[in-house]
Amino acid sequence: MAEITGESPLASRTELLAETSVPGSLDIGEIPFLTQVTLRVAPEGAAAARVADTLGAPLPGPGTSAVAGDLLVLWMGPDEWLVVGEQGRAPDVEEALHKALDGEHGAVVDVSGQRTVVEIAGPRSEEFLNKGCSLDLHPSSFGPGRCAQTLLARTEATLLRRHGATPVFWVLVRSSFARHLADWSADAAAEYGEGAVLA
Amino acid sequence: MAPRTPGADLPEHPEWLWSSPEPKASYDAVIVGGGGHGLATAYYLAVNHGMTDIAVLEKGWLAGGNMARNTTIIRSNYLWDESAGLYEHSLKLWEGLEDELDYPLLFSQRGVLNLAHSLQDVRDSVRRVNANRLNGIDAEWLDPAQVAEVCPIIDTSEDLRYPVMGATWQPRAGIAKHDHVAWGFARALDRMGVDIVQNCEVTGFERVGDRIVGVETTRGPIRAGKVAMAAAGHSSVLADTLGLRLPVQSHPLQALVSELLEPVHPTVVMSNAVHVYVSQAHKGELVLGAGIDAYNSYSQRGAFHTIERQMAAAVELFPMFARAHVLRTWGGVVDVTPDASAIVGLTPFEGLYVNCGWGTGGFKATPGVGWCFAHTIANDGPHPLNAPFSLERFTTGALVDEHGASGVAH
Amino acid sequence: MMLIPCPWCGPRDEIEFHYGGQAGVAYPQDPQAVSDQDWAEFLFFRDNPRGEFAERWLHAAGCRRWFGLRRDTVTNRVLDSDDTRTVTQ
Amino acid sequence: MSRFRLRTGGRIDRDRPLRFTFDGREYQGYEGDTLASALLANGVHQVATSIKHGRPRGIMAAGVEEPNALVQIEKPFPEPMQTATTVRLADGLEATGLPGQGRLATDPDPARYDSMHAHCDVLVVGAGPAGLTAALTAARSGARVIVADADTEFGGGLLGTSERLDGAPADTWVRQAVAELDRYPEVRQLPGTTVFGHYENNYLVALEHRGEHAHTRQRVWRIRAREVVHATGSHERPLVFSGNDRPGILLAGAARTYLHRYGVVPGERVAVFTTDDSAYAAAVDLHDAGVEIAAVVDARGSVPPPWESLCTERGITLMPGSAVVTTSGRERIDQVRVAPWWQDEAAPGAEHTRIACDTLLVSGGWNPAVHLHSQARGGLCFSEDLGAFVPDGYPPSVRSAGSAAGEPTTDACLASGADAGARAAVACGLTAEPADLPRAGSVPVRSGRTVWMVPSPTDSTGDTQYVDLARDATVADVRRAIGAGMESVEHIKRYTTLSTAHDQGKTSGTLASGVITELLGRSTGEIGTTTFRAPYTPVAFAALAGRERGDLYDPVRVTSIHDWHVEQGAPFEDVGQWKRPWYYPRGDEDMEAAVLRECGAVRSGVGIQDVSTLGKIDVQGPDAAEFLDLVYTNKMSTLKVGRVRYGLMCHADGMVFDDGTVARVDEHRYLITTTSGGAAGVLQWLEDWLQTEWPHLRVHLTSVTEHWATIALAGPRSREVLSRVAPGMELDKDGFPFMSWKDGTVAGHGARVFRISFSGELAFEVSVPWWHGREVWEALVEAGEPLGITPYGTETMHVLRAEKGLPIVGQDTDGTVTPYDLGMGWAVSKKKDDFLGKRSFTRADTARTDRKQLVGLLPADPDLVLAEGAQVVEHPELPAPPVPMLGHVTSSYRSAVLERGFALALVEAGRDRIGDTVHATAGDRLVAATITDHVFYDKEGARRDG
Repeated sequence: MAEITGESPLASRTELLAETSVPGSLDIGEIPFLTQVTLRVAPEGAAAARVADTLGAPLPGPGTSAVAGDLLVLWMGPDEWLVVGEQGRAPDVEEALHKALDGEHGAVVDVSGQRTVVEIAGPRSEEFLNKGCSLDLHPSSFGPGRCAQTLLARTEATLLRRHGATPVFWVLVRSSFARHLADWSADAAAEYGEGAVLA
Repeated sequence: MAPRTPGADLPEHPEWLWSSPEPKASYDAVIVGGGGHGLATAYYLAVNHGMTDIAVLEKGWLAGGNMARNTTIIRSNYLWDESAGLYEHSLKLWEGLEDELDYPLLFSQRGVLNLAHSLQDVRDSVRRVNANRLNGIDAEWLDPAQVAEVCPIIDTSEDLRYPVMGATWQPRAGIAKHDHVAWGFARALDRMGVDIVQNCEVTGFERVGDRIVGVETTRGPIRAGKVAMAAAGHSSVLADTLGLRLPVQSHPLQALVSELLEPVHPTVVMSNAVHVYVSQAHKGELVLGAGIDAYNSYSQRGAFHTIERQMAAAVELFPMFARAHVLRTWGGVVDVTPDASAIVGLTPFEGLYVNCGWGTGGFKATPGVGWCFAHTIANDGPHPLNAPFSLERFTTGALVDEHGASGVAH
Repeated sequence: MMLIPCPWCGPRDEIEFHYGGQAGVAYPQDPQAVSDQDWAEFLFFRDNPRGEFAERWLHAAGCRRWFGLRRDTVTNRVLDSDDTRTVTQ
Repeated sequence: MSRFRLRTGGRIDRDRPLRFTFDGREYQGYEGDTLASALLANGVHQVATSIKHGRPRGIMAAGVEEPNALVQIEKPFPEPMQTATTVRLADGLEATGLPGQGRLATDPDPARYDSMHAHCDVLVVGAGPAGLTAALTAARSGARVIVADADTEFGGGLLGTSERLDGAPADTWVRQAVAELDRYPEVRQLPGTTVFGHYENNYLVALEHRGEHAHTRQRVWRIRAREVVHATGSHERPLVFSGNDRPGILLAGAARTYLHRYGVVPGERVAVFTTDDSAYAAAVDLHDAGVEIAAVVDARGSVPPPWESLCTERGITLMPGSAVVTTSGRERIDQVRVAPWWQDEAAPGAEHTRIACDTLLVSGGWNPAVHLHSQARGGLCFSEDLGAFVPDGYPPSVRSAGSAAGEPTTDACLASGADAGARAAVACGLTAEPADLPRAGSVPVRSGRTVWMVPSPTDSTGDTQYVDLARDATVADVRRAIGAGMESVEHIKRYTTLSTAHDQGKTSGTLASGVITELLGRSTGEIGTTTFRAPYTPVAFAALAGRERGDLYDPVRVTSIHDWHVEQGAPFEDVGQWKRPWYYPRGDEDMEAAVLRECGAVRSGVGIQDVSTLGKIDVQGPDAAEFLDLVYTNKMSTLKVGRVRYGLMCHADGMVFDDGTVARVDEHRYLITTTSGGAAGVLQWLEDWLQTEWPHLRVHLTSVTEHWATIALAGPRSREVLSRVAPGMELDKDGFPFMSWKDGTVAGHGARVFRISFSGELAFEVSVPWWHGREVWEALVEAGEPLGITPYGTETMHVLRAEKGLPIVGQDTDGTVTPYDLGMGWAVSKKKDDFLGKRSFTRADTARTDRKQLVGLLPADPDLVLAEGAQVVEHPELPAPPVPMLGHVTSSYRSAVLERGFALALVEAGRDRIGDTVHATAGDRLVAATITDHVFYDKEGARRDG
């Protein structure tokens, strides 16, 4: 697996996000360079079935994600998924998906640079996200594995609640907007920091 | 007893305004819509064309639609010759209207700044200033320092998200008090014997072939030699009863006022890019308008996020407004055309005339359009100033695209 | 802030959507064959009813799908939404 | 302690005294006080003078409905137009009374504001008796509940009375209720939070006051609730009589609140004037607190039995069948005159009893606080019983409870809250158990006498009968409006300015309807009220702006190379939300010098530009070629794999709206670019056509704008630079021809390289994944250093393309320009049956040959640079306006290579005028310029291959 060199969209905000995080309350950090491949295919068809075989998991339905081996598949639209993996996987994921489509109409596009992933974890994460996102993030309506494309801090973002004992969210944000999201996060989380000092 | 708060009160209205007669069975002309445009049209029909056997039919209370809901900005600094001609004619009428109607309209020529926030805004603004000047309209381009001189409370520093890169300045622009304008016209009409009929909704038209001979109303049928529509956001509903399609869409447009404040804002400021326009009215309240909401609606209310966004823009441009308070918000229904210019002229029906599609710009045009629309009705043909604003332009493609210069980019 | 029911993502705040106006205005089969008047109708003339309106919305910040719904333009109440979930082939 | 502050009682903390200043005088109050309660405790009634008549005015209410007691806060930070009754006392608070206009601070507000989205099954607005039982009932059913109350503590009216629940003081039950709510994890309590707007689909907005010293001073809650219970209480209505505006005249309920909540009595000798039962409790409570009650004047014919005995026991004089007809006093009331006034009599009798007092409590009945209900489009009707407007018809999933629904007693409020809470829970699909309610043992309430105004023997016009104290609007004003022909409550309100002040008519609205009714001789239901509009109480602009200030006002978009540009000191141009480097000044260069240098470098050497902001869309599918043929004016299906073509897009109206390049990646795949600002719009527009008009086309669109960082290398030496970092790539003009692309390795990274040019020079565009952007950029800069590689910004790019006559969509076009107008007929296919825009070209106006056309313009004075936006006219002398205009200058620069100023302009029949001299505006004068072809430099295209 090739290590990606270079600069992730939030490389310049690593320190800011670390300072913004409040141990035990809210943790914010970038997970850079993940492989992201857009898959377009008709959901009910032979091609989709072959893709499922290839991935080892059925393509998830609206608003949900699926774990497929070491890949994560997010529903993005009725005929659109985002396949997410460790860095450097794009070429083999692309190839496998192309092969599964087997000439049937669909699309496979490497979009690894299009977005970066921000992980937001901790008991405050729901409330923190709701400062800039209007979705109901309560576990009863947005439980582990749920994903949604929405607006966060006036930017388009894909939210995913990961499985775990404490709340963990992934926010996939367009690379050009990532710094804005980081700066917004620092501002929005500042009150928790003060709380920690007072406590 | 202490003296009253200076400036915080308005002059008294006169002892008599208008009566509320029962509608007659027939008139020479009927104006559908008792807003500013309907009243002004009736006024100039009477004054310029000697027609006084007229009724102005209003479905609710007089001037209770957009006339009661607008932010009262008056200016004529539009880009295209066609618009400049009409709005400048209107502004000239405004300049004599207080005397003519003998009513304190509180017309205050305090100038308007249209801010530019990007290099393209600057180009468009300079273009408009140059066009205005050649059209005989007072207009200047101001750099940020000059903007600060005219209106010191604007933040002209470079660290705004969208800094002020300059502004167009029309000194003769200003504001007036909307109710006073409507009531001034209404009182004059009452004196001339024109019937103002309220709570009288027009529900359809009476026609003989392609000729319109009257209207059906909630207070019975009324025959009329000529019928003129001045129904703003409700024009489509009326035209629909004739199968007449108008290229207008009705949208919510919101505005708000603050509490009364000591004078801080000497002029009118508009910003297309950040969607806010603001003046400080005579009693001291800040009056702000927002962008239009995207969807069609007749609900006379808009979405709250539009207001929140407008406040963010206002505080960004005017840091001192931070602790001014929103006292009241409201919404109107504006009728928007594809080219952000109005439709004033004839219809495919004989004896039926249409005036609509003013979007956010109707108030400032009140006397000007009244003048031209009256001419159109009296002569059965448009005045040269409103001839370009025909329905046909949508077929020929000769649009008057004022998206850049109209109050709001939509 | 209206709640717009996206047939795919469920009800979401109005700001996630782009409004598309009247539904069912078809691009003429052969535009070169229609009259200037009919072409103008296609370009610029749309229904503007007071009351029930069939209209188009795009879930711009979500699944990027266009869909139709019927809304009362007086109350802004959504009457029903297009659940055909047409998928682009 | 002053004689007006009781030694015990109230919910203030006597151990925490607070110093404050009012109108320059220092006073003391306590933690838990409002400014109003602290002023009353210090014997201060008059707060301000009135706006119009300049009359002294005092504190009248104890909450948001206060019409009089307006103050300007000076410290901690200036804030205008607060009501003393809602300002929480704080140490060091400085305030002054306001006669009507507030004052804004000149310093920036240091406080922070934000907003928060929240969702719940049941939102309960108000935490009085009804709100608490509603919240408890819903919470017990397992619902997610939010309960908000404007007050700092829950309890509502129960905090301001002597009421007992189940035999214990009411606040014991309140404490238990709050404690129980605390135990439910799905209940969120929001004290200090005013719900101020109710919008579609149960979207409600609320303002939380978090404290002057909190990190966030105020927070706007944006709440989406499945069900809403409005338990918003009611406002007591004053009475209209002559001299009803003097300081010392308070609402009876307010006096009770001051007593029980703050331990404050309003005066020493108190008269009461009422038309209903509730004021008796005030009289009894104040008496028991040691205040002398001069008399209770009741407009009804008899005193309700329970109150009669309670008053008689205490020796309180009762005056049924009477009314206060006038008052006297200078800065404060000192006397009332009472006259007999039986229910069926038009006017009070002539015999007056004079009663000395320093305080008059009034109660004209209670108006349910229907503001939010009405905002939600709930119906209203006038209840003759209550003499008030009450909810009549609820929108889906909205209900009112308690006194907001017109319930008269505490017991009824408790029950109606529990019922509303249960029904809300059931509507959410939950099961609600019947609630076990406490009992207040409320005495039955006898209906009031609806009195809109008390006719005055001395003031027949009504000049001193105030309907709206905040606006100084009197009965005389209403009479005048009606006399002027006004019949609608909206007109009368506007004529008199009734109910338009800071309080939006909370005390005066219904009263005004009543007075109008009486003067017009109609029924109140027929007259109606004016519309209730958000916000319920005023909200600071900054609170609504929230976090969206400064750079967070709108997202800033940056490229992967942004920091390099910053390090070089480049100023930036805003292009949509993007920040693009404008130019790179060296030393003390101004923009013109920098741009001339940058242009020169590209024309003679090599320049480098970050063009990552261009929109990029991957277009895939068997029908991709057919689709692109429909959306571009030119033909894309004939493009060969490996080649690139310039493309123009028009809307269906035939007007140019975007442009870019189209590269064919393989048989079924293209990569297209859009303008930087247009990317999102273009993708949306393409999806629109694809999904709704041509769903049969098998095409998928994917935005890859940020996947790629893109770097333009331009200039005769660009090939040389690229070759140094792409050694394996064939770059000569045959191996890598103009308008083609290839994949390869650049600076060690996989890259896609395009041979396209926006300057006319030999040029390459190198695309690499985002994270290699800066690295590859630096490698190219390093490789180009020996060749004098020069970074250039948007300004230089604009000059270079203008020299080549290439338009910028949005600058040289304005939505009214066709491809033909731009002289780009070559980019419009004649072979295609159809494409978007084609049909419009044959419309009468669009087909004119004398339309405005893009041409070149060379000022006669070569040193002159015309202003962009200058208008072009035919003659050197200006006639009187309106002056016919031929067109305008769209782009204008000084050219290094032409060594002169030059411009592009849209000019009427411009192409027919080539060679003509026209005149352009330059300030107040006109300058001559010659119309030329729009291509100024290298017309033959000789330079593109280097």
